[in-house]
Amino acid sequence: MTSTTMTMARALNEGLRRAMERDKRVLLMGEDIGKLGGVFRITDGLQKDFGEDRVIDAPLAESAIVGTAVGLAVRGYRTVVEIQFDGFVYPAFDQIVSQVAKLHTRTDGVYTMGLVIRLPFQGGIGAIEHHSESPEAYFAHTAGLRVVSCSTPNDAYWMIQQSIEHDDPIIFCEPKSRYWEKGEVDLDNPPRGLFEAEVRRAGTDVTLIAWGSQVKTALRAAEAAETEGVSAEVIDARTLAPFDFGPMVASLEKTGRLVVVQESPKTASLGSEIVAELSERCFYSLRAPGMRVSGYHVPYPPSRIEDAYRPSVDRVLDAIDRVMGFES
Amino acid sequence: MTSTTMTMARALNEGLRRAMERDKRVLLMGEDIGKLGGVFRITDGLQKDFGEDRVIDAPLAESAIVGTAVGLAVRGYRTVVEIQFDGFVYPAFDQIVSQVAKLHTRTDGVYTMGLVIRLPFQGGIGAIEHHSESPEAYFAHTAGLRVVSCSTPNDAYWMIQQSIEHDDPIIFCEPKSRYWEKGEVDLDNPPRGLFEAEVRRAGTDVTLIAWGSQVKTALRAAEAAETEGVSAEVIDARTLAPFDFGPMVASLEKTGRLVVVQESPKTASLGSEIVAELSERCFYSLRAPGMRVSGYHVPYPPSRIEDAYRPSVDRVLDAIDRVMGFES
Amino acid sequence: MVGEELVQLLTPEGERVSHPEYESSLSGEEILSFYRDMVIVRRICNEATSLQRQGQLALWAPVQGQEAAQIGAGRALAPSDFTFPSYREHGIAWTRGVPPADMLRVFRATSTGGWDPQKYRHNVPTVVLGNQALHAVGYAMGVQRDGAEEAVMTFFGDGASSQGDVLESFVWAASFNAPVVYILQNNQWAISEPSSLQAKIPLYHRAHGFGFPGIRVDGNDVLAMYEVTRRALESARVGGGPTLIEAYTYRMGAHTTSDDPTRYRIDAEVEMWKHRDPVERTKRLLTREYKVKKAAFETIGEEAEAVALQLRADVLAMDAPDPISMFDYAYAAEHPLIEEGRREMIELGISGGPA
Amino acid sequence: MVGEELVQLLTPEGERVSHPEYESSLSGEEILSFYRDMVIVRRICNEATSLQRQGQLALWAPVQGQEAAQIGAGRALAPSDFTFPSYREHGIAWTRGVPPADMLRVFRATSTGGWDPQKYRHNVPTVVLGNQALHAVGYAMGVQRDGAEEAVMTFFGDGASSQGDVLESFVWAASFNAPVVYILQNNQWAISEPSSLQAKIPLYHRAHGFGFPGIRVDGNDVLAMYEVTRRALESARVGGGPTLIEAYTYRMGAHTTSDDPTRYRIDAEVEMWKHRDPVERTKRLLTREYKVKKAAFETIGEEAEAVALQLRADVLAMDAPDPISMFDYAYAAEHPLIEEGRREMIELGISGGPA
Ligand SMILES: Cc1ncc(C[n+]2csc(CCOP(=O)(O)OP(=O)(O)O)c2C)c(N)n1
Ligand SMILES: Cc1ncc(C[n+]2csc(CCOP(=O)(O)OP(=O)(O)O)c2C)c(N)n1
Ligand SMILES: [Mg+2]
Ligand SMILES: [Mg+2]
Repeated sequence: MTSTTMTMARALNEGLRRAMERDKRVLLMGEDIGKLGGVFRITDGLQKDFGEDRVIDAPLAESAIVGTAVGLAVRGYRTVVEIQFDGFVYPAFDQIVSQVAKLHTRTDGVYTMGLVIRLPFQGGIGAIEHHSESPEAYFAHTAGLRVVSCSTPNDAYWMIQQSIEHDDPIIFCEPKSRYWEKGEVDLDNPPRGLFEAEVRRAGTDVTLIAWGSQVKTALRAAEAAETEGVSAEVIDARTLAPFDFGPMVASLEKTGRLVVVQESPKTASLGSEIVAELSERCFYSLRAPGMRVSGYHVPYPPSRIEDAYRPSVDRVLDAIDRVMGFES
Repeated sequence: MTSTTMTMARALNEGLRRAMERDKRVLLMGEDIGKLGGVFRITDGLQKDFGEDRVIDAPLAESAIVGTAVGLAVRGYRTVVEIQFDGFVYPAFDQIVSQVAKLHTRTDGVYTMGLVIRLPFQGGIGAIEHHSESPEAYFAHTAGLRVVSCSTPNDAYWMIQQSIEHDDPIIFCEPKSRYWEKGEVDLDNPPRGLFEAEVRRAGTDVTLIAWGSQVKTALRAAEAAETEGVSAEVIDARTLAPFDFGPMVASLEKTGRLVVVQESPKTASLGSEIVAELSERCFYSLRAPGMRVSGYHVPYPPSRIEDAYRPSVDRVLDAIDRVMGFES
Repeated sequence: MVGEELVQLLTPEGERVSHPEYESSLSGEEILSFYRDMVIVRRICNEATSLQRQGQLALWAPVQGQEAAQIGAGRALAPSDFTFPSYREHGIAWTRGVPPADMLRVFRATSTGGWDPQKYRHNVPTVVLGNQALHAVGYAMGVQRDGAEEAVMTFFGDGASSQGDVLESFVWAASFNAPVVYILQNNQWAISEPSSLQAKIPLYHRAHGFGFPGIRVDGNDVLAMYEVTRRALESARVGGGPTLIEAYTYRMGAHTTSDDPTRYRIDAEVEMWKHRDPVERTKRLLTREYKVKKAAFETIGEEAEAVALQLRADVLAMDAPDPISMFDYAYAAEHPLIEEGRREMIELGISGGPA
Repeated sequence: MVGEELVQLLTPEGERVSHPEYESSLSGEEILSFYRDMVIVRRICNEATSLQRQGQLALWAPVQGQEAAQIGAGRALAPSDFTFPSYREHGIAWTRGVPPADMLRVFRATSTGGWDPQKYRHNVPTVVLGNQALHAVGYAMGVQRDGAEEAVMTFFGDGASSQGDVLESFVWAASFNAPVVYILQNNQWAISEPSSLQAKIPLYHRAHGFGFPGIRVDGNDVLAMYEVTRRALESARVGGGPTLIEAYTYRMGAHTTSDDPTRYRIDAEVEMWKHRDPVERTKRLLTREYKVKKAAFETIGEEAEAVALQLRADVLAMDAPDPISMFDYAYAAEHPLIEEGRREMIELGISGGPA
């Protein structure tokens, strides 16, 4: 096994490179992804190596970026689109919902929308407005799409390749605040399938479910809880649509207590989905209602106070306390 | 009390007329809303009576319709926007999410986004694609917006007026399949506040929650259940964001069983929200997990088979059976 | 209407006129075959309208009046070209070989597509105004990458010309010099809105502002439509970049069968346009210049009847699909919610199971 | 760069040139006051850059190089006009009276707005490219309905010119003859993308395709910017409709302090543009033609220093808001989730409660 340490940004870059080497019909398209390598440098060096025809600097129009990727898909290309920041995906929302999600159905399967929309998402980098959003629920709610998120360099490396190979359109959510954190990457074998959740930490008293940057928050909360005698299991959802409920159910059958940690607002969120679905699947196991630790129901605040908006270890611990204390 | 019978379409028309008479800064804008009176004739005659300056036929561009309404709001106008069909709101999604929902915050409250976006929604009229969608969850998930839906002519008449008077931006969902059904309208007194749910049918065994066109489905299911000895309470949510959980909690404390009926897909839907929130608020009252009867997780199908996609009385009854049988 | 800025080769009276840049390259036989296409498309349209009135279709979007715009443009296509229509391109579909019954599947509400777009190199209809313009540019970028000598054609109306997607596609087509030919059918109306609401100057000018040619053509003149389109396609195929062709035409019928045009337009306007009818003027030319006989026209009329008859039979035989088919192509790969939906539908007895 | 199509009244060398349509109406005193504005804005910009380097700002978007474009346009505004900026309009904000410290609130990440837009008749920044263009048209439609003689100005870059919202706004401005003046600052770059990616022909041509005037102005020439803008505003106020002004200029600095322009552009280009500096050329004119003395320039320099000093002090005094303030203006009316959030924040001890 060849294994090496790299940042998530680098892992994504290497994963894209491998996918492009493997399949000539893989293209990259987005704003500033050429010479600049993207504002996060995820595509660094790829235009130099694969040419301007395969790594396309796009005029500044997100609807056009996604819309032309649809046309390229009809022609048989697989385009990996980079949306510069989460908050700039909305001009493309119509193309995503009305075309990307539906053209496979509309053509009775003649066209596959094998396109990947990369979305640096979530907050935590001290950015200005529109650069810290968590729009995953919009896409998960949309039939015809799939949504995944990586939380480690190894997952980033493999999941981007698996997404590109997959025939359904995928919204690929990258936790931008974790781009520069390092981790081991196994260059030979994928850790698991693209649509599988992973237990990141075993525990017996409470199940924490998170994705993207919040996996780390959940893990730190679990460590803190340990010191208070509470054993928390942490599940990295990885696939957000569809969810891989199997490991979640297995965990809840053991712990009976559920806390979901997410950055988006709570209403009609993925957290709502998990709580609703697991309250059905684990009705008899649940010893307390599932709790959601979420962003507040306000526009993302100025980043000087974003730490109070985003789930913190304290807020997760508070939710753990609440589910632990529920039966008393 | 002056009361009269009219269709929901007519009630909306009269409500708009009253709002325009009362406040000269109320404008209407949308595609074909002038001479044609809108494809559903909701604005019939209003351009003739209020002039082209107040009832504005818009060039065909939804982002522009909403974006200019934002500018008009900055200037102090209150614009009621008509989106021709649910499936055509997505080109305006960016303006709605990035501007309509946030400009009040961004200006520290200097500008109120007193605009109402009317959205004929849900299916059931045998239409072609994009004319039958239920996008309410996208908007409910968005902090800064409010979402309401009417299910009777009386509510339509009053809720549209209340929405126009309200200072926050409101997505006003109109169940297009009910436009032509008649009902009593009290021209003097509003039935209740805009942000209040209403119990449409009292019952003791199970609580059905629905909105828009599905209120009728729920009521019919309740009647059918009655014949099988099950007493169902039906709550018309009316306000979808924020939800008025009070009456829902009160009902569940009585029935202990919950079925939500909605047309949108299930994942990260309003149904998920209701089930998640009520499973928290009513943990000890719930005798069965909350169930969601939803549209399937597929693009809205050709309308010849839409009845199999939309919640039917049968599907609601099946869910009632499941929650009733849960403890056995 | 006729002016320097409008390319016309055939007057409403069926007389040829010369144009400094374009002349007709068509033989009498070819013109007759164009005429035939127009007659058949009109007949298909009328049959569809009556099928709708009889409750056999949920809706119909008539193409009457726009036959020359579509047959002229469609006949200029090479088989390897690719087309991205909106919802009213029945004439284009016909030139691409789409079976008439397939054109009606969307309107019978038994499908959201209707035909195999790869087989006919003609995408299924796009209903959200303007979306298709970007698909065409993207596809054209693929053509460029494949080094193929192919052109891409896309269609939108005077109303849709205001949509951001159409306008962004102009930016992209210009920027990438994409082999795209835009056919803007300015049929004067977007449901109840006159084209003057979308633009204060002729729409073909838009292209100039983005740096590529825009041309206004008499859209009721099949000779002019053909020549202008042919040249634009040829240019596109060899790296000449995009062209916008504004087909100046008229929607003779209602927007759709749900529409009531008497609410917003006057009879006199419709009457005026009747005199510019695309089918009639072609017939006049054929009669006078090519001495085509009544019998030949009658043969075509009979052919059209046969098409209509077959269409009716095909449509009546078109059943609602099994509801469970809604799960077939939602995803290309396995999906738990699809399994769940199928299971529920079978349990509820709504379907007997997948075919 | 200079050509028939570019309106220029002052050369990079500080010499006047005549133009067939425009001539400068400014007195020496006025030009000196424009110069003063440019110097102060540049000083503010430099101070902000160093504040960012010192960790006092999260980000800064330098305006250096674009001072003439903004001061020329901004000084042409009447107090009753209204402006919708993007994120780099610090010069415009200055002409509207926005306190420099307020301009930096967004960049210190203590606010998403920064000032009272109604007080200064200058909206807070719009970060999503192009959104503001539609707001301007909507506001202008309100001006029309009020029967007011006011104009609306909005700003976007060469990159943003590709966005659907900007292009749709052109449709609307033309259709409603809205009193809008568009200032397109073509500073040659959209982050790393050259303006040639957004358009193959000069950007001001776009307007012509929509049916209203588009003019390219030397954006580093404050005299030309002022005259062209003034005339466009006057026309808009009296029903003359929209105008697109392309200010041909250059972003001398990085896109933002997060950007590294050495990755995508060569020094020689920056050097070339240094010779076209807007501040220097105005100074040359003032020196030669109006005999403005060194002392006067020094006074302005001192004034700029004072502004910078005050700015620094104000910024350093700018604390992070109490987190609970995030609930203050999410909604205008009561909202249960806001109450819930406030309660939770207080319970968790994150905030002591609303101010
Ligand atoms: C984005 C969007 N908005 C609204 C509609 C509803 N709609 C369908 S056709 C139409 C008018 C289109 O007019 P035009 O583009 O001129 O084409 P025509 O129907 O005249 O062929 C409208 C408003 C739609 N399909 N898509
Ligand atoms: C819709 C949207 N997409 C992407 C971005 C990210 N972004 C911010 S500035 C910028 C470049 C803008 O260039 P230009 O319009 O030329 O303005 P300039 O920065 O040169 O003043 C980009 C891509 C954004 N703010 N909004
Ligand atoms: Mg039209
Ligand atoms: Mg720029």
